[in-house]
Formats: sequence, structure tokens, C-alpha cells
Amino acid sequence: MSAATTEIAKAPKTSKDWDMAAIAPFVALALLLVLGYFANPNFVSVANLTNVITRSAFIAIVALGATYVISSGGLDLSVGAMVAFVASLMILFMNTGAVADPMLMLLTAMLVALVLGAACGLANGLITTVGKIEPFIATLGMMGIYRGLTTWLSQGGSITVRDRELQQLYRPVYFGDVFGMPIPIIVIFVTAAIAAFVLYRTRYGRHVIAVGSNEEVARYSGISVKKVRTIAYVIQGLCVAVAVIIYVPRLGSTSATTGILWELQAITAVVVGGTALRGGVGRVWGTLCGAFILEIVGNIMLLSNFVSEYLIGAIQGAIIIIAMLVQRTLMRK
Amino acid sequence: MSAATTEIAKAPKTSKDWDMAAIAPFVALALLLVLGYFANPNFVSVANLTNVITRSAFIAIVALGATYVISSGGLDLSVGAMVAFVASLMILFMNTGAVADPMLMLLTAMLVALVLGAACGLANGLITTVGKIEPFIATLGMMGIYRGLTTWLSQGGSITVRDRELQQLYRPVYFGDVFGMPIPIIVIFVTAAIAAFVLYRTRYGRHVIAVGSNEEVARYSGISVKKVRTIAYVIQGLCVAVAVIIYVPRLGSTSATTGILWELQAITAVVVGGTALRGGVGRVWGTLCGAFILEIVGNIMLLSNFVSEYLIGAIQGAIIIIAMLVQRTLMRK
Amino acid sequence: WAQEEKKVTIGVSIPAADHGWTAGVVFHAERVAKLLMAEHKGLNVIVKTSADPASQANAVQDLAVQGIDALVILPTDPDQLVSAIQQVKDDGKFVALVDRAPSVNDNTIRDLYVAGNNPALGEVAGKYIAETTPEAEVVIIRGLPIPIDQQRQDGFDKGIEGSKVKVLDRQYGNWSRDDAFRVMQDYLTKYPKIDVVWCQDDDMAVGVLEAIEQAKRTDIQYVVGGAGSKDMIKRVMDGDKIMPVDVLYPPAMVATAMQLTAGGFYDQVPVSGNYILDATLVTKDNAKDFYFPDSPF
Amino acid sequence: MSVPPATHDVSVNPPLLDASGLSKTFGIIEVLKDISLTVRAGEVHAIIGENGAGKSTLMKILAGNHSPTRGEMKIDGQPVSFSGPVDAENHGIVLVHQEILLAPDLTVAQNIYLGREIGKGIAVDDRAMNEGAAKAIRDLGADIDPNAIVSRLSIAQRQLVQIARVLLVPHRIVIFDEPTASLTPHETEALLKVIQDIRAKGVGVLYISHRLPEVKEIADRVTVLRDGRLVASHETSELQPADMARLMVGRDVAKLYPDRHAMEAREPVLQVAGFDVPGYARDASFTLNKGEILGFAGLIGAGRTELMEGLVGLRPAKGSVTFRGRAVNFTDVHSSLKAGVAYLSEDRKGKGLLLTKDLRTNLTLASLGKFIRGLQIDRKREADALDKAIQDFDIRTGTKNILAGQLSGGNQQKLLLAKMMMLDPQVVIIDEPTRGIDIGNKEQIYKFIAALAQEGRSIIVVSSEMPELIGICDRIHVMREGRIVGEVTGEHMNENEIVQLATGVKSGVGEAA
Ligand SMILES: Nc1ncnc2c1ncn2[C@@H]1O[C@H](COP(=O)(O)OP(=O)(O)OP(=O)(O)O)[C@@H](O)[C@H]1O
Ligand SMILES: Nc1ncnc2c1ncn2[C@@H]1O[C@H](COP(=O)(O)OP(=O)(O)OP(=O)(O)O)[C@@H](O)[C@H]1O
Ligand SMILES: [Mg+2]
Ligand SMILES: [Mg+2]
Repeated sequence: MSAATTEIAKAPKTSKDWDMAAIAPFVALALLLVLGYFANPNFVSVANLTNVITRSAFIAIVALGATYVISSGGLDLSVGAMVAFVASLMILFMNTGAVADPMLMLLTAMLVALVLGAACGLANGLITTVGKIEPFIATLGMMGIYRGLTTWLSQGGSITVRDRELQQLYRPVYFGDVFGMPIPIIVIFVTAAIAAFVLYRTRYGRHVIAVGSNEEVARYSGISVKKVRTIAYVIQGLCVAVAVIIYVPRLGSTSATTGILWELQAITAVVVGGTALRGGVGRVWGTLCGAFILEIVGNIMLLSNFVSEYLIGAIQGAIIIIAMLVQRTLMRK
Repeated sequence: MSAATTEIAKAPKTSKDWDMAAIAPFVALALLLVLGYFANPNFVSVANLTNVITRSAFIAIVALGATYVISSGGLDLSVGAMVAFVASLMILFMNTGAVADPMLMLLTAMLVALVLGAACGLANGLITTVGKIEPFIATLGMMGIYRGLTTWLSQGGSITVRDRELQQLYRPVYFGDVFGMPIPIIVIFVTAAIAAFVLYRTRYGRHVIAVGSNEEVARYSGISVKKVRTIAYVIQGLCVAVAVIIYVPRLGSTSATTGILWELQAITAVVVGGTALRGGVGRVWGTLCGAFILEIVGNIMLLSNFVSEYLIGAIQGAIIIIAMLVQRTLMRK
Repeated sequence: WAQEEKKVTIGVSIPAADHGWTAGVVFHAERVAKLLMAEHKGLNVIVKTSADPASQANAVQDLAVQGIDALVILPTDPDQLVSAIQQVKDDGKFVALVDRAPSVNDNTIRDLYVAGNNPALGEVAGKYIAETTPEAEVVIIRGLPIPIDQQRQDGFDKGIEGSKVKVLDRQYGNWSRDDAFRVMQDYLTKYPKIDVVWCQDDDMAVGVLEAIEQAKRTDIQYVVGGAGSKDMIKRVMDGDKIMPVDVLYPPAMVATAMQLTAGGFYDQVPVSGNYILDATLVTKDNAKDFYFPDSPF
Repeated sequence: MSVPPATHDVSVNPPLLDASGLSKTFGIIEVLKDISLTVRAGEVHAIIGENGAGKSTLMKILAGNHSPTRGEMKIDGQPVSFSGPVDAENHGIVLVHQEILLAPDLTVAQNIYLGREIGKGIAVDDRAMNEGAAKAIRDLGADIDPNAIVSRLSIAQRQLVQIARVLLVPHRIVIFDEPTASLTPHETEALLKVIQDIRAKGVGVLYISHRLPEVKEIADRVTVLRDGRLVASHETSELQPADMARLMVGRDVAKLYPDRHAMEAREPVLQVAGFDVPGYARDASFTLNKGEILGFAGLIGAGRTELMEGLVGLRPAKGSVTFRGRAVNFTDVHSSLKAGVAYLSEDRKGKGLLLTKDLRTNLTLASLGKFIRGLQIDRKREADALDKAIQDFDIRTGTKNILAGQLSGGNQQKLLLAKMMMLDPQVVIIDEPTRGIDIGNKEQIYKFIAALAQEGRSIIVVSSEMPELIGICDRIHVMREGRIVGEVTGEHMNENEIVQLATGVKSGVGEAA
């Protein structure tokens, strides 16, 4: 109880502070865009920006799910491995040729991916809530399991869509566009809009925030903490499945190394976007912004030719820290 | 006839709960040893157990530092990269030949490693405390920086002790023994004893727990939260340096991949050992136990013939989850 | 003269230096990039490294945005990069594929293919072991679970086919010295008698040798590595008993591809087709031909 | 009570602390306006005022936790300004906070000596600290194991530990911010004795309490705050509790407890039989009738809270429960709330409200189902509900856009009440309804409770304040060591009877009544 009583001291003094926290990632993004322009004028070309946003789709969508898990007070380190696992099973399913019609096969495969994603999320959720294991460790263990199973499924190699026709039919889901807008970008924004609606406007979303900010209060208010958290993990699983659905057509294949470190990137996107790791706050649009920032940092580095390729990792790390410092400074004002 | 007398009766229940939490990892370790015996009788040979404990030294010592950081309410994801960075600089220093006498050179190099470790820890500490960035993100950024710098130092390749004589002089620090007890094992237990003394018996240790338990209370008690946390990171840095000092003589070389994922292993060891990630509890001997458990799980898997090499990761993940479940069950009794 | 003025940009996409061999790749790519640019005034070579297939696909896109005339790529995982490479090829750029081939590897996807021979690397090692010690009991340390590792394993099995060589165990060492050390220590505990270790990579051999030395075991006759790092070549050259041979898989192949590509633009020799470099068996006799003391690998 | 009133005249003693013109603003809200105050050696100076009057804020300024927006402080005539609480402690000013400020994972002794551990060489001397802590706690008339982990203590025990901790600091002025809010009469008495002891040593005491008889008993001087202003300051001898109440609230609080209509027919709503909450309560049986207010009295640790929590499914429990004629088994709060049984926790801050969220979110949290339109929450209706709740429950706040944690204690309690009433429950269980609440608010809360009963709802009140139970309840069950040891009704409803049952001096009396 004493933890709760003192929390107030840390709470923002006015609503203004919260607004700054919400705006900060967007300011950081804007600064980065300017920086990018100076690094290489090609950077601001429509083609390049579309590329960058398109490929941020995977991390962005996974991070949307992570926003739920984190703001409900959980954490999921298994998402990268889950991407590999779900994608592998999806391709294996496509390779079975269980459904003759290619179009129907594609839709069935997508459904299979969604169901698998939800199931993986459910498993994670139950282990942390019913099993009462710290999410960090529980999902680290699940990461090992998903990745191990993927290695086993691929027998150490890679898993590739065998049917060329199917692959061609599927390609546009990543490479195609609608009125010039690449499909992955549309998927990002549609997913984000749904995520924002559910988190901000529905009863479940309110419960997520309540559970994340004080579990006991939520419980005493008749909210099933376990159910809310478990569902957050299921949502994370569904987001992973959506990411898989647009990932598979891009490379048409997976291996045991697919999605490695994506969990850390997703969490970074969430935090850079202004969601606190301790739970109780969720910023859907901030998360999107965070994912874009991460991808853009890499892009600028590649486009500019100043940085030794050995140092890219170092500069990336430094930029994230600087971005967070900028955010903190803005918030303190 | 005071009100308090009735409460006393219920008090013992309390301390028992805590004892179970402290004992649980040791029970898990014992179970694992039995399991190992059945998997392969060679497992319990002195030679094998010595091997296993010796090579757990790096993770164990790094995890001792992590126990401080975590129980003070922080987190350090950069330790694996820090091992690579400090080790690389240490070898580069040895290769300069700045000190002519080999023995003196070795001692100087060790001192250099300790100073570097402390400096890296200080950097991490200041960024999280003074910079007020979530430790997860701050140290993730630092991870990128340390690893990037290591890649750059090694130009992507490896950094090797050039002086054969020096290397031979240094070797016993990993491969040598004192009265049959391998030196790394001695180092583990000496470091743990110091860590336990500082955490349990000194004022600083008390403050670490207080800060991790409730920052606000610590502040009201006149404890400098920033100082205590920063020092915890410095201790982590020193532990990394100690790990480096026994790591370098083993292969005499490092590369950009040295210590990859050690941070996750160290954190797992800490949590399996019974320290809570939220801070406020620190179990030095439990951490050691956790580190042994991790190494033994891998060892059993290799020695037994049941598991396909593709599935090792999956089984390892499953065992960690089961170990945590066992621990939770024991604690609830 | 006029041709020297020609402005050409070559993009080189290679894996990040995550172990010795890839470090060698980066080293040679950088070295030859400088050489070529000094040689041809109008030539610009951009070298980009990436840690995994997804980020390499990004890197290829980014190179395309910068306006390249040719792409030299050593894919981290070929099957996963087919689409990205295909796009560059479809834009009419020259594509040179190095080392790792996707399941479909023909003119529709690349103009030039320069490769070491992964199956042969395994096969040469297997053959050598089968010939030298026909009844050996062998333990194997694999790399990472990706296709090239699988190809080497398959090649090895082919190499020992028909002999009495027995494989006791195969485990992943992740192309890491530390993991190889750990796996080898456990092999030594598990098997009282081991004749030969095949670890298919010289980086991992470092860890293997340390583990053997520590255990003071004398039953292990020799260790076969692979790729040809300078340290291991040196041992072979010096006649080290435990490292009698090494199997070549030169990281310099990326340099070959870059030189051929540049040649196509400036020397007007049409380049295309397959250049498969042999998985040469390095022995005491020929070792000095493959010893590059300046390389990081 | 047994503490003798101060006999000597302290008003001639030299002032230790002299504050003048203190003001404090948070953002745009001015919480304190131009307060001047003197504390003399050996004086007990009580500060009273409604919830949110600014008492705690003033004390935090004096103890260096906040810095004043305007005004100055002098110690022994020397102007001072504190850089923080530790600085104030170095000047001899110590504060027992209204909230519990202890590290939950440390032991009692470790908390008491936190930040000033006794050393032995480079190690800490745990033995010495355990002994010191045990003595400090004994001095307060309590008995708490110095090795117990604080998170396992009850709120009352924590409060005592906190007091012990503060009194170990060398001090010249001790500030107590509602130290007795969660203490029973027995412990309160012991604490008041301790205060007499320290004042006898020439220490100045600032004392905040909502229990006016207590103030009358212990204080030499009473200062009254209202809306952040100092409205009066008198010698205690000049005031009666009723005068104090009037000064605080700004009107007469003649009758604290509302009139209750006699109940007509007894119609059982909730029947509990043989109910066990393992570890806390055994074999509890009682009946709650429609329109009735049933009290639960007992000493701290008697297990009342746990019994109620078991009843609504917050703790594992077993036994027979009949609600409105049907056997029910509430395994979680969701089911009990849905059935119409609401429980309001005694731990407002830890279990009642989301302190870092706004009032609207808190108000509707338990009853969101009522605000759903289509798929989404109707925010307009939520806002309307908040307006109505602020009106109905008289929640006093400058702006509706503040966080629940920024409300004063009394207003938090009213918000919690409002939150649970959104569910329109048939049975309301209120645990410690007025803990830390000012007399004006108390009166209002009693009125709400009476009104609820009048509407035909049934109420259970768990309280450690016997006068309030006697004042508002129809019947009172007394618990001791996990068992219901008796029931008092009618003319038996007096403090003496209850205390005898609660302490085990007498058992089973009135059960038949
Ligand atoms: N950090 C803060 N930011 C904004 N307003 C605050 C803050 N702290 C307190 N307040 C406001 O200041 C006013 C005075 O609060 P304070 O806690 O001093 O009241 P109090 O007299 O101690 O009440 P109680 O009897 O309930 O303890 C209240 O209206 C409260 O909402
Ligand atoms: N989390 C806990 N773990 C173990 N014991 C606890 C815990 N919480 C409370 N207790 C103990 O349970 C007993 C009963 O608690 P509590 O004081 O809440 O009872 P109560 O009759 O409701 O009294 P009150 O509400 O007046 O404080 C006490 O002895 C307390 O120390
Ligand atoms: Mg107050
Ligand atoms: Mg209670």
C-alpha cells in the first residue's frame, strides 16, 4: 500500500505534462526528418519515405500489441520468436496444399496465422497470469520454446513457399498498393486505428489501463485482472499474426533466425513512443511514431555515407538515448 | 491484553513464506542434479561438475552484479556487450606492450579492466539516474554503443592476445587450480561472499534494498537514491570486469560476438535465484544457484541423447518455465 | 580515357561482421572498394553491412534509392532475400550474387554468381577424414540453424559415404568460440573416445582446441576446421599435428565479384555466369599460398 | 481517558518555530494563504480543519518536504529555509506523515533505522538496531516483532512503526499528521501518553487529528484552518469540541449522527453461516436484514476486514451464504458486485482508487457496463455522472480535471462511495468509512449511509471507532481473534459492553438479544 500512496508524488502536476509526453515522440520524429534531409537529400523523396514506413510495418504492428501488454503491466519478450514460429507454420500450411484454390488457400492460411498467433498469445498470457511467473522470465522461456520449435520445423534450414503461383498471388500484400498507398502502410494505420479505439474508447481498454496502474484497485472494482492481462497477450499474438501475414509475402521464406531481436525493437518503439514500462499508460500513436523513428534512424545511417558500418550499432544506440533525453527534457518543461 | 498480542500469533507464517522463496532455487538445483544423473551417469563425475561450474563463472559473476542493479530497482541489458567491450580494450592494452615485465603487465591489464568496467557502469548509472531514462531503454542503447564500439575496435574480426608468453602466463587464471579447486570457482565464491556481505551487512546494501523497495521512502530517509543506484551500476561494471579477467585467459581473444545474450542469461539467473525484478529483494546465493541451474540445463541436454539438437533451445525454455513454476508452488505452501 | 569518365555506382550489400568469416568478407569488400575507386575515377562503391535478412532487404532498398548501377550482394539468407534482389534485377540493374544461392538461381535473378562451395566444404572435409582415418569416430560442431550450415552437413555426409566413419554427435556451436568450447567440453565428458572433431569453421576450432588442451585428452587425433583463417592456416603451415589440414572457403570471394562487376563496366568484357571457387584442401605443402597475415580473419 | 491535561502554562515558553505569511500554490490552485504560526517548547499545538483545508500541506512545508511559495520561517529567531526533509531533521523538525512511508520489503527494525543505521566497523549492527527498535515500539505501548517484514503488517502496525521511526531522530519539534486515524482507542491512549512524555522534555508538538475529543484532551492550543486560511487560534481551555467543529466547518455541527427510523419487519437479505476465511476468521454466522445498518466492532487484527473480503470473493473462503433467499458462492468480486454486494476497502489509496487517474475514470471503473453505447464508452454520460456524483456526494475540488490522488482524504472517500454506488448495490459493506475524515465530512457520510438504509438497502459498517458504530448502527457484532464473539443491541450498545467483548473480558453477552 505504501507504494501506491507515494506514487502521487511522481504523478504529473498538471495535465500539461501529459500532453508534452504525448507530443515528445512526434517532435523527435520531426527532428530526425530534418537531420535525414541534411544527411542525404534523397532521404525525403517519397519513394524512400514510403519504403521506410512500409518496412517499419512489422515492428510497428508487433509494437501495437506490445503497447497493450506493457500498459496492462506485462511484458512479452517472445514476440520475435513468435513471428518466426507462426510464419513457419503458415508457410508449412501453404505447402501442404490442403486447399486447392490458390485464393482460398491464401485466405485460409491467413486465418491459420491469426489463430496460431492468438493461441501463442494465450499460452504466454496463461503462463504469466495463472502460472504467476514474472512476465520477463515466462516470455523469455517461451522465446526459447518458439525459436526452438522453429529450428526443429525448419530442420536447421529455411522454410520457403513452394508454390510459385501462390507466392505470386501473395506478393502484392507486401509489394502492392491501393491508390499509390502501399498495402503495409494501410495495414499499419488500420491496425493502429483499431488498437487506439479499443484502448481508448472501450471498456476493455479502460480495464487494461486500470490493471496496469493498480492491480489491487482493479481487482476490488470487480475487474478480473487475469482475464484482462491474458487478453492483452492474446491481442499481442494477433498483432504478431498480422505482422506475419505481411511479412511472409515479402521474403516468401523464414528460418530460425527470422524476427531475431524484434522483441527488443518493439519494446523500444513502445517506450520511445511514451508508454511507461511500469504500466498504466498506453500511447498507440506514440508507439507508431516510435517504430518509425527506429526504422528512420537505420535508414539515415544507410543513406549517409559518413558512418563506418562497424559503428552503425553504436550510433543507433546513441540516437535512442538522445531521443529519450530530448523527450525527458521536453516533459520537464 | 494489548491488541498486538493477537497479531503476534500470526507472525510466524510470515517468515516461513520468505524462507521458502530463498530455498526454492536450491531445491530446483537438487532436482536437476538428480535428473542429470539419470540422463547420463557421467554427469555427476567431479570432472564434469567442475567443468560446468567453472564455465558458469562468467554468467554467475555478471549476475551477482545484476542482483545489485535489479534489487535497487534498475535493470542492465548492456552487460553482455560490456563484457565484449572491456575484454577487447583489455587485450588491446596488453598488445600495446606498455609494460615490459609480463607479470606486471598482467596485473596492470587487470587493473585497466576493473577501471574500464567501473567507468562503463558509471556511464550506465548516470544515464538512468541523472538522465532519468527507463533503465530498459537506456541500457539497451548502451548495449548498442558498447557492441558497436567493439565491432569497430576489432574491425569486425577478433582481437587476440599477441604476446604468447603473456598468454601462457595468464592461462592459469582460467585453467589453473588451487588444491584442486579451479580458480574460476574460487573467484565465483569469493565474489559472491563479498557481494553477500555488502548487500546484507553494510549500510550501502541496506540502502540498495530500500531504494528498490520504495524510492520515495528512501528519499525521505535521507538516502540519495541516485547515488545508491549509480553505485549499483558501478558494482555491476566491476563484476563485468571480474568476469572479463577470467574470460580473457580462456581463449585469449574476443570478437564482436563475445558475450552475446549474456545479459538475458544473467537476468534469468537472478530471477530464477529468487530476486524479484521489481526490486527490493536481493538474493546473492540464489543468483549463484540460478547461474548454475542455467549452465547445468544446457550440460544435461548435451550429455543426454534424447533431445534433437534442433530442440535444445525449446527444452531449455521449457525447463526455465517449469523451474519457476516449481518455485512458485513451493512458495505458496 | 573516355570510359574512365563514366560514372558508375556499385552497391555492395554484405552481412555484418558477426564472426571471423564475415569479418573477412567485410575486410575484403572494403579493401577492394578502395582499390577499385582509385583505379576508376568515375566509380563509386558503397558497401553496406546488415545483421539479418530483414535488415539486409532494407539495405538493398536503400541502395536502390541512392541510384546504383550494379548490386553485389552476399545475402545473409538467400531465400529470404530473393524478392529484394529480384526488384533490383527487374529495374534493369546488374546483379552479382555472392556465395549463397537461393533455391532458384538463374539468370532471372542475377547476372553473375560467384561462390564458394558449401556442400563441397563439407564434402572435402568428409572425404579427408574418410581417407585418413577410415574408422574414425567423429563429433561435429555445427554453425547456426540456417541453410548454408545444412548444406555443409549434407556435403559432409556425402563425403563419408561408404566409409566406416561414424558420427557420434552433432550440436550447434553457433559459429562462436565460446559455444564451441562449451559443446566440446561436454563432448569430452560424454564420449570417452573421440578420434576426430569436425567443426567446419576456424573460429569455432579455437574453442575446440582449448577444450581439448584443458582436458589433456590424447585420443583426439586431429581437428578439421574450415574457411581458412590466418591463424589456422599458420598452424597447418607449421605442421601442427592437431590441425593437419584446413578447408578453404575464402571470404575474398566478395572481392572477386566486385572486381568482375567493375570489369564489366570499364573493361567492356561481358561478365555473366557462374564462378564457383573450389573448396581447396589446405595442407602443409600449399598452405603458404593462402596465408594473408594482414587480414582480420 | 486517563491522560491528565496540561497543568503548566506553556504560552510563556520561548517560541521554537515561528512561521509567518506562508502561502503555497500548486499550479494555479492556491492551497495555503498567508498562514502564521508559532510553536513553543513543551507545547502541544493542534491543527484542525476539514479535509483538504491544507493541514498536511502546511506541515510538509514546515518539515521541508515542500517549499513555500511565499512566507518565511524562523527557528530560535533565526530565519531558515530547508533544502529537504533531511535538512529539516537536522534542524530538529521531524514529521510523522499522514500516509505510511515505509519500505515494504524491509523489516521493522531496518525501516526504523533506515538512513541512519548503527554501524559496527564497516558492517551494520543488526542486533543493536533490533534492540533499539524493540524498545522504541515498546515505548509506544505496542508489541511488534522488529524482524517482521513491513509488507506483512496491518496498517495500524505500520503506523506505529512509522511513529517509532520518527521519534528515534533527535528532535525539538515533532509533527504528527493524523497519527491516530488507524489506531484503536487502546493504542491511541498509549500514543497520547508518549506525547505527554516528549512535551515534558521541552519538545514542541504539532498535532493534527479529526478526533476532536482527543484534541481537547492533549492540546494546549488549537489552530483552525479553513480553505487554506487560518481562521482561528485559541487556547484549548477556551474551546469545547463542538466549538472546534463549528470553527472548522463554518456552521454548527450539532448532531453528528442522523436520526434513524425504527425498522419495521425483519426481512433477511444476507445470511451467513459457518463461514471460514482460512487464517483470519472462523465459523462466522450472522444475518443482515433489509434496510438495516449492521456494525462490526473489534480490535485491530480481529479479522473483520478479512471476513468481509472473504464474503465478497476477494479471499479464499468457504461457508454458506444466502443472498436474497438464494445460496450464493462469490468466488470473485465481479460476481458479488453483479449480484449487488459491494465492498468498500479500508485501504482507499491502495485498493480503492487509481490515484494517478482522473476522477471520471475512477468513478465509472466498477460500473463501465452502464456507460457503454454500441461498442464504446459514452464519455458524455460519464462526464454527466461525474457532475452528478460531485453534487450528490458533495465532493469538494477546485477543478474536475485533477487526479484522484490529488483529492484530500475525505473527498477520496466520498469519491469511492460514489464509485460503488454507481453499481446500485443492495448490500454495501463499508470498511472504516471515516478513517481520517473531518467531522463535517463524517456527518455527511453518516447521512449517506442512513439514506441508503432508508432506501431499503442493507449496510454493513466495519469500524474501529465505537462512537460511530453506536451512533449509526441498529446492531453491532463484535469480533475477537477471528470469531464473532457477541452481538450488542438496544441499551447494550455502549462502549463498555463492546470493549469487554472485544478484549475477551466478557463473552457471548447479548447474543440472544
Ligand atoms: N501535489 C498537489 N498538487 C495539487 N494539489 C494538491 C497537491 N497536494 C495537495 N493538493 C491539494 O491541496 C489541498 C490541501 O491538501 P492537504 O493534503 O494539505 O489537506 P489536509 O488538510 O491535510 O486534508 P486531510 O484532512 O484530508 O488530510 C487539497 O485540496 C489537495 O487537493
Ligand atoms: N498480507 C498479509 N499477510 C499476512 N498477514 C496479514 C496481511 N495483512 C494483514 N495481516 C494480518 O491479519 C490480521 C488481521 O488484519 P486487519 O488488521 O486488517 O484486521 P481487522 O480486524 O480488519 O482490523 P482493522 O481493519 O481494524 O485494521 C492482522 O494480524 C494483520 O497483521
Ligand atoms: Mg492531511
Ligand atoms: Mg480492517
